[in-house]
Amino acid sequence: PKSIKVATDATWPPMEMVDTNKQIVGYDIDFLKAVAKEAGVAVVIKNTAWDGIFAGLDSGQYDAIISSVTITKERQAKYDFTEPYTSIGQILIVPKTNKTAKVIADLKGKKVGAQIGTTGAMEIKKVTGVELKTYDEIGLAFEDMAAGRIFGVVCDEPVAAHFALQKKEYKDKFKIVGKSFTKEAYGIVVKKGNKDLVALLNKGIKAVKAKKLDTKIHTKWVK
Amino acid sequence: MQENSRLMIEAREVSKFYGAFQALKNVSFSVRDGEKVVIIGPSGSGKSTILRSINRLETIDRGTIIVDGMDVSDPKVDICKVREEIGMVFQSFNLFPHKTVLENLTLAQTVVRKRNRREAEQIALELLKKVGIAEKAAAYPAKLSGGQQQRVAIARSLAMNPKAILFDEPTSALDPEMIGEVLDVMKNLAQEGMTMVVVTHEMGFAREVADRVIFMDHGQIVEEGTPEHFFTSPDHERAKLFLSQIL
Amino acid sequence: MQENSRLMIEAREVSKFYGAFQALKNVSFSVRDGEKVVIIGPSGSGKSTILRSINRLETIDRGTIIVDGMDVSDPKVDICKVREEIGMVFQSFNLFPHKTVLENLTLAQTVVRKRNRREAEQIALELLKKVGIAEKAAAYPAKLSGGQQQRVAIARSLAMNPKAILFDEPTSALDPEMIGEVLDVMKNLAQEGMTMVVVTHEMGFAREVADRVIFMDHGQIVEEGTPEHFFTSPDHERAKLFLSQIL
Amino acid sequence: MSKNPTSHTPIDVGDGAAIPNKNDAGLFTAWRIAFFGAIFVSLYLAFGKSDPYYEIFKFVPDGILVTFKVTFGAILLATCIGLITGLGRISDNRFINGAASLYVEVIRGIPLLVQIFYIYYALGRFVKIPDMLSAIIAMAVCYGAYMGEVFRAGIQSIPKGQMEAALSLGMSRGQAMRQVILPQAFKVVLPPIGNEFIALLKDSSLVSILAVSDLLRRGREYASETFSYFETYTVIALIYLVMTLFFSKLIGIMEERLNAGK
Amino acid sequence: MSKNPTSHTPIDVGDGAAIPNKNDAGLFTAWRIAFFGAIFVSLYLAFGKSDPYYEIFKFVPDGILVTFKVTFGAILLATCIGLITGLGRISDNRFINGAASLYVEVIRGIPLLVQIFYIYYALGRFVKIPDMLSAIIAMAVCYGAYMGEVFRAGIQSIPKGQMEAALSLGMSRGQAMRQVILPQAFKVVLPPIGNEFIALLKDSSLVSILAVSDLLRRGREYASETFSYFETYTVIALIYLVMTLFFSKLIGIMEERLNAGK
Ligand SMILES: Nc1ncnc2c1ncn2[C@@H]1O[C@H](COP(=O)(O)OP(=O)(O)OP(=O)(O)O)[C@@H](O)[C@H]1O
Ligand SMILES: Nc1ncnc2c1ncn2[C@@H]1O[C@H](COP(=O)(O)OP(=O)(O)OP(=O)(O)O)[C@@H](O)[C@H]1O
Ligand SMILES: [Mg+2]
Ligand SMILES: [Mg+2]
Repeated sequence: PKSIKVATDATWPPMEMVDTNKQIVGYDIDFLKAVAKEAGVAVVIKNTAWDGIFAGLDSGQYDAIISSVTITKERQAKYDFTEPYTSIGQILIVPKTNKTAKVIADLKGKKVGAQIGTTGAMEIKKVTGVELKTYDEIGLAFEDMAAGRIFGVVCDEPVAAHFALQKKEYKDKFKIVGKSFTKEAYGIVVKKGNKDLVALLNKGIKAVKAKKLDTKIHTKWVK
Repeated sequence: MQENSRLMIEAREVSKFYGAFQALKNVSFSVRDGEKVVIIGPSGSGKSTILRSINRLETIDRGTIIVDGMDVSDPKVDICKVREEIGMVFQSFNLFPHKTVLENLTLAQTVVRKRNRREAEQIALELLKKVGIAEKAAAYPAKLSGGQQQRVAIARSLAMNPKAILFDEPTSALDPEMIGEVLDVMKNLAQEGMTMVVVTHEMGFAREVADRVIFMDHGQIVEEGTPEHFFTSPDHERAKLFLSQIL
Repeated sequence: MQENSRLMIEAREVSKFYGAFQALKNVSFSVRDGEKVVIIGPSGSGKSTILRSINRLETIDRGTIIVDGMDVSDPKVDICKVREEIGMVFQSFNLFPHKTVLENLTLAQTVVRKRNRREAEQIALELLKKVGIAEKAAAYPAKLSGGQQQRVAIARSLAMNPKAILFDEPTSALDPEMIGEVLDVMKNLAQEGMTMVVVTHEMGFAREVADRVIFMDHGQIVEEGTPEHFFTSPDHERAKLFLSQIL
Repeated sequence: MSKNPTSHTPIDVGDGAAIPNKNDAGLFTAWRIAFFGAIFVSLYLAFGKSDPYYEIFKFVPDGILVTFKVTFGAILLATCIGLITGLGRISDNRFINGAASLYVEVIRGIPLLVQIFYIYYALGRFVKIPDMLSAIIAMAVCYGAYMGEVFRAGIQSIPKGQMEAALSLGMSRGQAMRQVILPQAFKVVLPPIGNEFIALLKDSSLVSILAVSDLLRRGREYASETFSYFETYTVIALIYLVMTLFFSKLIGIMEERLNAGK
Repeated sequence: MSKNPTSHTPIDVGDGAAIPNKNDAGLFTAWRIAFFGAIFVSLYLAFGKSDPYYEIFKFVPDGILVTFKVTFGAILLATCIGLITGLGRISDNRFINGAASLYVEVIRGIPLLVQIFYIYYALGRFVKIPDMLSAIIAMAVCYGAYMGEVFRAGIQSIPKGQMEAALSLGMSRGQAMRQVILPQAFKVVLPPIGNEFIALLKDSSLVSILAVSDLLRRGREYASETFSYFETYTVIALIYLVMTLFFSKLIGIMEERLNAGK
């Protein structure tokens, strides 16, 4: 293919977001562009709500998804992934007033939020006694925690760092506790059986890694 | 006898405007305790307006109206007190359709006069007997004929023991065969000495019952006098014309 | 003369039901070319129903109706063809309110008869002159009096050059002072030899214009005959009773 | 979807009641086909095709409960707000009247989705109340404006003579309102409130953006993990359909009873 | 929010038109306060408090354009669907009538949000069409049902005698419909279509859950990056308010012109 359409949910800073010029930017975007360049294809990026992002792939509205998608068994059963392109982990954020909580299990009997359909949400669900609340956007979970309706948020480590450290209001109120407690790898998602595209993208990823472009991108976006 | 009794209603130089249109022009008249006054006049002459001004269903723009010693035109006067003392009967009956006949009669007694239910119901039943429809006490107004409804409406007024009752064309919405039964009730009331101000086109009633007839036209009182004088030899051309049309 | 002319409308044993209610009971009659037939009868007797069955505004349940050789009761017959030939004038005029008087007359001419606009307008203007309202050609129906509207409706029918016209109480919705102008137009039409079936309560018109009077009651034709005979010595009791009430 | 023009059109043409009219044979048959069809399809999917439909039907029921809670809570609160607003809209007091009118006009000018979101999070800034209650309040504030117009129209539909008769018996305006006008107005507004209820039941799906685990949210959660979007949305749509059709019928029957009882 | 009960209540009480009635002084004043108030607040926020409001106002305008495109596109398409549905609903053909009624009943029984999502993605399975068009089609399919009822009511409001007069002049049913009934019905349905337009303008915010960058979506994008949810939603609400108030006024004026021209 000369050009591929790739969807992203640009509400996941700093991995993917819309800047003030309405450009979709972020770690994933830079990475994807590098991969495309190496693979020799053009990319068109489409901003799509996370909630329907897999449905859109099914219905063929785009060819691939790059949106901080963790490679999981469940997802692999339905979709094909490229090689992992970066690894991160889930991390817990709680209000500063909470002095004791270290892990999700410490919040038994309380509500903990995550974005719908993310690995963060799945991690919370695993802990019995903690009530999961899912949000369309991770930012809304933080808002709800600021309003005192939930007592913890679980999300990707870079996102947490971004939220907790960058917004003044949040910096005063929230804190990251502990270290990331999962080992996850992001991959680019394509429709099941689209072998050619996977191969093409993998070729690009390999080249990017070989040229160490990915570390450059990492230092640019992740503090 | 009424000449000596005290004033029940007194209107002095009353004017009323609807926008630029003057519905009442310096209207003055008075009604003594026990007197029966009939107001007649062509449509749009201001009969309803003056009647409704007496219990402030319409506010007046100039002049004063004193009812039983209370100044209706004074905003500081508690108008509810005035209305407790002055009953009103409407052309369209205005019974409360969601209440039975009995409840129609007891509602204001309990809410306004603060009577207890037993007492209110007793009074109500007596009055229903008086107007001849005791057997309909449990019925809803919709089940009643127009004449029956209007008799209930009169009984509802009486239940408040008013010192006077205002009637605004009480028989105009009735089928001809029902007019008589309502007029009979009104005549009985008159005999018992109730103070009454009646707007009506029933000239027979006016002749028989009225102590005084007031003839209005274009928002003014044109002529005022005994029924004998008014119906036989009215002083004004307009009154003559009106009588020739209506009789 | 009409005795020999050909049949324009022929109804044979026509029955019509509304649910369980039988509105027409074995009605048979015929109208020859050039004949004027007036249908009279009390309200609800089925006059409108039989008239509307002729151009299949109502479908019949039994029997046949033949119009100008076409079987109206046959679903395979193109009913539009029948309706082109048979005009209809309604009690409520039914002019098209969104079209001018002229457009009311030209619409069906261009759409159905496929005349070009010039031709249609010429015909329309002539007919408007004939019914006496040429000056209202550009007006909208709402601006016309009831009598004027009905005359436009007749002209609209005529514009299709019908072989017969059905009138369903054409003057019943009119103020008394306008009835005459419409009847005049109808009388002129009659004189020109138009085949007409008229449901009306205007007995004067029936007497003057009708070749034959049909009297209906309870969905049946009770009596049929010349106006002289019918109005002076009807054979049936019901007809006598009806005439005594209406005259 | 649309407010009906109640007074400024000569002929009153709306987009129809949510509650099918008994005399509308077409819609009536359609109701039956839709209702029993939806139930049949649901059963067929759940037990005939089992996977993943059976799973989905097992996953969402607590969402239905939340949807009910939100709907009933919001309609109750909205009715109260609506009553007050309706009284405000007919008040002679210029300030009260102005405030009520402004509330109606502003609320009706902003999409429900935006409002719900706004009220929910704005509320969170000032008072600590649980999420479900916040969602209910947000819905009720929005629907209160529409209910206000229902009450206004209902009260104004009671003949003027009723108020005059009550006043001339010596009742105060408040007494007359409570004893005479409102009891009659309530009967009049019952059908439109029924309509609002159905509309609210459907719009309650918007609270799913607030992370309230209603029916839609539950479905989205299921779908986002299993990626069976179509199957899930099919089930969600079916459940909503059965619910709204059921309630519209129920309300229709209740109305008939009420009218028959008169 | 609610469908008005058009025929099954003795007194027609709805939750009011989106287009304020000229004779309703309260709402009229409220319109003015709301409209100019919203504009004033917007200007104040943009130029008085500048940060971040100025940024937000700069960020969202292309979303407004998308909202317009979706709204206008959907109302046009919905009008066509509605016309066909309306004709179907009054058809004597049992099958056509049944299909139209079922469409109306099913669509009105499912929340818009669920439908939009469903239609949008279901559509994608079968045909490749751009997202904006898919969103427009999804909205139009939903609104088509409501519009269908508007057209049905509009057509049925034309006296029966009009059709009979046209038929008895020899016109076919189709000719009569086109030449006589529909031109009259269009005038009748214009105000309710205006109402639907306003409702659609607001409901178009629901497409923000799809990959369509409408006003609301733009706002959410901005907010999720800057975390300024409140400021952003305030701006979004203000813009919607100004838009709906503006259009409801415009439609009101157009209607008046139309009536005056008669
Ligand atoms: N609310 C109102 N607004 C404007 N004009 C009014 C109003 N009420 C009454 N009027 C006018 O005031 C005049 C007097 O009205 P009123 O009802 O007192 O007449 P009336 O003598 O009772 O007539 P009728 O015999 O028809 O009842 C009439 O010209 C009427 O049109
Ligand atoms: N659509 C209908 N459904 C049921 N019954 C009907 C219908 N149309 C007419 N009828 C009944 O059929 C009978 C004949 O009606 P039709 O209109 O022909 O009477 P008519 O002689 O024209 O009376 P009128 O002088 O009142 O116009 C009446 O009893 C009427 O009630
Ligand atoms: Mg009067
Ligand atoms: Mg008839």
